[in-house]
Amino acid sequence: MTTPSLVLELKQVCKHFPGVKALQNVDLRLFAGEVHALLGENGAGKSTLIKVMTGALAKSSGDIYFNGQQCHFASPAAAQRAGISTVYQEVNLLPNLSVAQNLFLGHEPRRFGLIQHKKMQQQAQQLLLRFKLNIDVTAPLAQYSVAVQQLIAIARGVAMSAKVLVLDEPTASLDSSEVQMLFDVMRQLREQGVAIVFITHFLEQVYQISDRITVLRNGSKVGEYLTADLPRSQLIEAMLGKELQQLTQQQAATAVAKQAEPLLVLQQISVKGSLSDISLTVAKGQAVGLAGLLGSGRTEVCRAVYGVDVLSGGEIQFGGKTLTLQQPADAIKAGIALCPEERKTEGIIGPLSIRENIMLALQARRGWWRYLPVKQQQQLAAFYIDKLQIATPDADKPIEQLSGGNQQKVILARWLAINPQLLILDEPTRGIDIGAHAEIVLLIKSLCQQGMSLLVTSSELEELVAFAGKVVVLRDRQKVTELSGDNMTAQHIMQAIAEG
Amino acid sequence: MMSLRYLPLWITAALLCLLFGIGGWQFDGFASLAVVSNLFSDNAFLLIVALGMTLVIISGGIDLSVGAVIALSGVATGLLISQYQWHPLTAFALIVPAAALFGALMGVLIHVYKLQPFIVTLAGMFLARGLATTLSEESIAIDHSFYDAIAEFGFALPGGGWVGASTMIFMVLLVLVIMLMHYSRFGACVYAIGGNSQSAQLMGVPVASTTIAIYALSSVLAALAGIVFTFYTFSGYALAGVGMELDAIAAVVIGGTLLTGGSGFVIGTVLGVLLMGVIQTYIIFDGSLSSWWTKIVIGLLLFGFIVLQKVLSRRTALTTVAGSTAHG
Amino acid sequence: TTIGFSQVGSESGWRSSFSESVKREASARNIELKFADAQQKQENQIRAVRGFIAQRVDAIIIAPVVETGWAPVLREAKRARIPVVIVDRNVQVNDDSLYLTRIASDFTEEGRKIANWLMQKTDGKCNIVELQGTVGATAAIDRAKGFNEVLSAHPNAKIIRSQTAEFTRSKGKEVMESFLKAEQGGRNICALWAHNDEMALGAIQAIKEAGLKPGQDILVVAVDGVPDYFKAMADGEANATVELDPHLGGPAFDVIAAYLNGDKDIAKYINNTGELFSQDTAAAEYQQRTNK
Amino acid sequence: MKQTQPCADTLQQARLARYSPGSTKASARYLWPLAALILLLAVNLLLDASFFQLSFQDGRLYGSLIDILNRSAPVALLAIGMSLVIATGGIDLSVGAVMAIAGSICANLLLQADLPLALVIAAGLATGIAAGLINGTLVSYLKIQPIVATLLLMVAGRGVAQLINQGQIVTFLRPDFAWLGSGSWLGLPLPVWLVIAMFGLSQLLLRRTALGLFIEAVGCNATASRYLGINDKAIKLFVYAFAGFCAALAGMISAADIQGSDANNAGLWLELDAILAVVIGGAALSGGRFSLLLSVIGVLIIQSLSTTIIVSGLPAKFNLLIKALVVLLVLLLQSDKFRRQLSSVLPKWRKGGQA
Ligand SMILES: Nc1ncnc2c1ncn2[C@@H]1O[C@H](COP(=O)(O)OP(=O)(O)OP(=O)(O)O)[C@@H](O)[C@H]1O
Ligand SMILES: Nc1ncnc2c1ncn2[C@@H]1O[C@H](COP(=O)(O)OP(=O)(O)OP(=O)(O)O)[C@@H](O)[C@H]1O
Ligand SMILES: [Mg+2]
Ligand SMILES: [Mg+2]
Repeated sequence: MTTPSLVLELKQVCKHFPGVKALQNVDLRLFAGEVHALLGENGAGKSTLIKVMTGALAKSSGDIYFNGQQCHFASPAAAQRAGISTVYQEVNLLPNLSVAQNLFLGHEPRRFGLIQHKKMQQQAQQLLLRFKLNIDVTAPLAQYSVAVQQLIAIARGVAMSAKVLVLDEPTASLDSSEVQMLFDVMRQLREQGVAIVFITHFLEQVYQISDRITVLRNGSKVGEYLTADLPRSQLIEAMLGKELQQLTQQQAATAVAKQAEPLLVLQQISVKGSLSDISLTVAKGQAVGLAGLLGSGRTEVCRAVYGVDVLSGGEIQFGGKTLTLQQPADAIKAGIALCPEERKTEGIIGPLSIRENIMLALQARRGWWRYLPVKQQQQLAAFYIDKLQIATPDADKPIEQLSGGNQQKVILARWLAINPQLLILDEPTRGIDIGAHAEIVLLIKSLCQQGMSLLVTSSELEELVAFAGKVVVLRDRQKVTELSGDNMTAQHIMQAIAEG
Repeated sequence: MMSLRYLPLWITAALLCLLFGIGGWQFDGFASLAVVSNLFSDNAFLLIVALGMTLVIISGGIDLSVGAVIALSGVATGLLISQYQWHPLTAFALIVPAAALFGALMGVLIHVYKLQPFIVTLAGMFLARGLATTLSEESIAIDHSFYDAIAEFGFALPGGGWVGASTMIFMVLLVLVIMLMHYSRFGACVYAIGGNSQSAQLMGVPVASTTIAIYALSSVLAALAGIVFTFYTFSGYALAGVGMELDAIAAVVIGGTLLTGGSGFVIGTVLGVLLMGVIQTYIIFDGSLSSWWTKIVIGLLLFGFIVLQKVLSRRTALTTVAGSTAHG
Repeated sequence: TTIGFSQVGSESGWRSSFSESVKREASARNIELKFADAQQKQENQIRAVRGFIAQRVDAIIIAPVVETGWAPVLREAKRARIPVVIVDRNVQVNDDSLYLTRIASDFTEEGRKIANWLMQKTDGKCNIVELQGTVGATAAIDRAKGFNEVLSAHPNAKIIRSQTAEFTRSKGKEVMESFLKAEQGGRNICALWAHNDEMALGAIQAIKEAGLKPGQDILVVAVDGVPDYFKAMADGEANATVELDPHLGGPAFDVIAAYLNGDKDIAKYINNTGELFSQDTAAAEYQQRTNK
Repeated sequence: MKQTQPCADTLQQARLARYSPGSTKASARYLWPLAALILLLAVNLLLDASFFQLSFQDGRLYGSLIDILNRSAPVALLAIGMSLVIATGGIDLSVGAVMAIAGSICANLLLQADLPLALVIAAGLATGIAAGLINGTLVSYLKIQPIVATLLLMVAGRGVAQLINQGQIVTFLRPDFAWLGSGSWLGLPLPVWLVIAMFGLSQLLLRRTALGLFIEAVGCNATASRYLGINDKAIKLFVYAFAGFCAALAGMISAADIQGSDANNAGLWLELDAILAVVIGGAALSGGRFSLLLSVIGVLIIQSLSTTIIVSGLPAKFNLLIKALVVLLVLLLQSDKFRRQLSSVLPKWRKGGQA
């Protein structure tokens, strides 16, 4: 390995939002041919740093050096022209355009100034094959699940990266096989001398792929370390500013489930064009995990149970009664709640405050007439901000100004507030830092113990195993098998997903 | 399999033919080339304006100023030709760039100062119409040999049809705008901004220059429409084109473009304008409706049409989806 | 016979009476009338005329929304040998063979008539407030022109305030209220001159609400002669108006019938500028008009 | 249930150290529209020294300020309804036509032998609600885009009003109904009272229940709102019906004001004024937060502008030009960027601002 050259350097960068010092005197060094992990808990300022670095946000002060020269990117387009390509947190693609257009926007192959659509589609097809995605590139992006969109965003970033590739939580909604695929691609790029910034909350991934780590906390830099020199416990301490309490691995939930009566029974439900003949049972106080690959239909099961998609066949029984669901409100009335996967479009109500986002579901169930007094709203918000450690100055901040992970916590709080009989969590820990992650897993367990039933989708099999009493494996929108008890290990689930 | 994306277009076209067929069956002389060619020449200005409107709406904006810009460009044309004795072509050469500037200024207000397009262009509408009335309250007749030549220019179709200069200008502009929207990077950027301008910004789309160009282009097309309007009426009048922005918007939306931006086709807009034209022609041929029944019937026909379009595309979309999953 | 009639729209009660009278007249004469409402848009009118030509009607009547811009489509009609009668407003064309005849009142003359009446009444000494019609409308421009022409001969009479009230009653009331405030509660105003009756009727209410007596404290003059205005005159709240006859259907059909019967000797302009009415005859006229 | 960790409190405090809450106040939203209004009124005062004079005549206050309030009543009512529609991300172009329909229904009923006033008013309001329900159904259940859905009623609705009136102005002689438009109570014109009442009741209805919040939630993100159990379709239906109701009330005021129903011109283009007012008040047409008070301030700005134009004595042909320039100025004043640029151009101003 030759001596690596410094590609990008940030010195004493500050960024202030009204009311928040998001970044305070942060330094960052990025060398050619390295994977540099940028770590920190939710709201630490990682995404902000990326945005400042790539011209998406104007910095308040500080200097940026690119290839040794001081520079200033006025817009992401300018950064892209200089050779920095970025995949921002929250898929920032255009749902209305086709996959191919998304991949090549601004770089379309042209002849005589006119775009060659056919050629573009072929190139897009090839690019995606690198990520083992064989999809119709002429279809609008909106047709694909978040995970696929995430892969497409990464493919776009990779295709355009000349010198620097920045990935902000690219693996949040990916399964382990896709993550490995991504890592293969990253290694290739590293080989070619590309510098990669990688943000994640999965520490295994950090140790798998990164060479160097920069840790942020509360908007300031804690330190820069070589990955090889930094044990996991020290890393966690650097991030959180305290030690993480070890999770006690207990199998309490399973025991409860054994004798409990069934709460939710799906009998061969089908949804036109998406699900066929799925049956499963969730008992009172039981947590059931849904596992499967991308597009295996996990999200669609959740949507069907929640009344978003209307059944074309089969029956849903809930608490012994047959449910006919036309819209989510029906499900909520029956005692079902869903924490959706697509936070930005289906979860948060951006301009409304944290308080309102938390109380809305409760209010919707009470009806418009019985308004929850503001005092109670504030108590409710304060309670959950404290309990879920949501980093915010006050409960009246618009939720869209929170960091991604903190938004996810608010959505969770919204559903906890209505205390449903069955809570469906579609990727509840997506983008959540490890401190909060541990807390959420604990929370789920305690919810089960209090008698709430859960249906949880997660790409992290370990997480599922940690709290689920039973795991249902889906493939191609059909149920493959059910695992419980001693059979229920990450290993076995993987096997079931792969073979069926 | 026919792509689902084009489905609304086909349905619109089919309904257009249906209405035309009904008219032809009901009235003598309705199903003739004369009526078809009139459809284009009588609506040439609206078609041109609607092209620009399509662009703006696909980008997620709206342009309420176009009707007033038509009036302003007409009055300016009239003044320059009749009062200052300019040659029409020199007059056009001044007016079109001026319109571009006007549109660009609105674009700047929208992008740089983050003002809402609806309101900026509403102010633009007041401004353009105010300028037009300030220039001349009275309608200005245009009398110039160039205009006579324009009126004679064209070729006849069998059955009394006539393809005139206005129709040809529209056809040329149509091809240009289709190229621009569907085959150029600029067009891709317009769709991108309409999809989500923040994401587009993050993906490296030059949002500022594109937004400004979009509004400039819309104003240019409106000014051209104003010029074509003077070919049509041989005059410039400050009250011309009142409410035409609403006609254009309606045509664009009927043509399947979403007002939220990001999706739509230029050709759909053309179908939309033609549909409204056929409805007008139908009512004229009928000739028995009083003023108020005219309004009510136009409303009802448009309503029936929009609902039919909705129902048909939903039903066909459902059956094709079901069909494809059954096969796949 | 089939006759096409392209009407401006239905922007006022006067206009609606006009349309109705043409229809009534047509059915009385067994004429098949093709009526096209243009909703105040010239392009719609041109489209309608072209539609009539495509249908090969026997004659066309146009009540033009603007004066300019008619030459091309009139030429088309001439080529198709369809006679055209212009009613209500004028058209500006170089070649008057393009239409058969023009039946219209002279807006400028209306303005002059009412101004003369007012000058006589006030001995040429008067502070006038003016309610204009829609900015750009021919009727507004020409009535103002005629009125101001007369006024220029009277140095002691002048228009002290002038603003558009868009030919509508409610705007007339609103603008008049402001005028009254701006002119010391109206004490400064000697007469109100409105480009049509509707605006005057709105203004009369404003004057009354301000505690003044319309027709006495402030003279009221206008143009059109709608029934409500005759009633106001009969009640002494308005002073004079020049009638604009909405019954243009009869004369137009007469001319067309004559032409179709081979009469080639038709005057190019049939003037039907109405009479001036004042309070003296108002009650009787109102009676007559409401009974009809 | 509350489980606190030993060091969590200090940790949270450390985290929050970088936040300084409450720097963007809600009251800032009111500043610039109000400033624009005051500026316009001041210009009026310059043009006409007696502008702020109020006198007491025949049991009512009399003066230009009262006129502005009185004249803005119909648009204010429209704007109250329009605020809600816009808050859900919609728009209602039909309100002008609905005004005309309600006016013509009332006028024709008043011509019938002595119907009780309450019945006539109820019929007018019911028409408005019915029209609104049509709009709402088109938008929420048939999923037609609001501009087009309401454009249909804008075109056809005026036709219906003209049909009812047969194209004529239907005048009536009913002092009790006319009182709605030109009467006064406790010194203020009745339309002003109606606006105050409507404003107060709406405010109660929207802010003392969760309705206002639901409307805002649907406007910000309809999908997410549906996911959390709000019936977004019903909410949309409601706002259009509400806008129809307000429009009908406005239509009755206008009809009562001139003691006649002018189907051709009642409410013509007033929808644009109402939308303009709501936006001048700072609302986003894409939906979201609304403030009825700001919308009403927007209406007052527009009405003062009209008055200024009339009082100024400039030829009528400049009206639109002036309106355009003032509107642009008011909009620019609300833009942070413009204010920043302005303050860097005017250094004195900046000093004043800092002091
Ligand atoms: N537009 C904004 N306005 C105000 N505050 C903001 C804005 N964007 C971010 N912040 C604040 O800046 C801080 C840093 O946010 P950032 O998104 O950088 O966190 P992050 O480290 O990426 O967190 P996560 O892991 O949850 O994505 C947060 O406290 C957030 O509330
Ligand atoms: N690899 C893929 N190839 C083709 N289509 C896919 C793929 N992955 C997802 N899709 C599409 O995305 C849709 C949504 O799938 P769904 O969200 O139910 O999957 P999931 O099991 O929840 O997986 P995830 O949420 O992790 O993406 C599917 O109906 C399918 O059309
Ligand atoms: Mg982040
Ligand atoms: Mg999923």
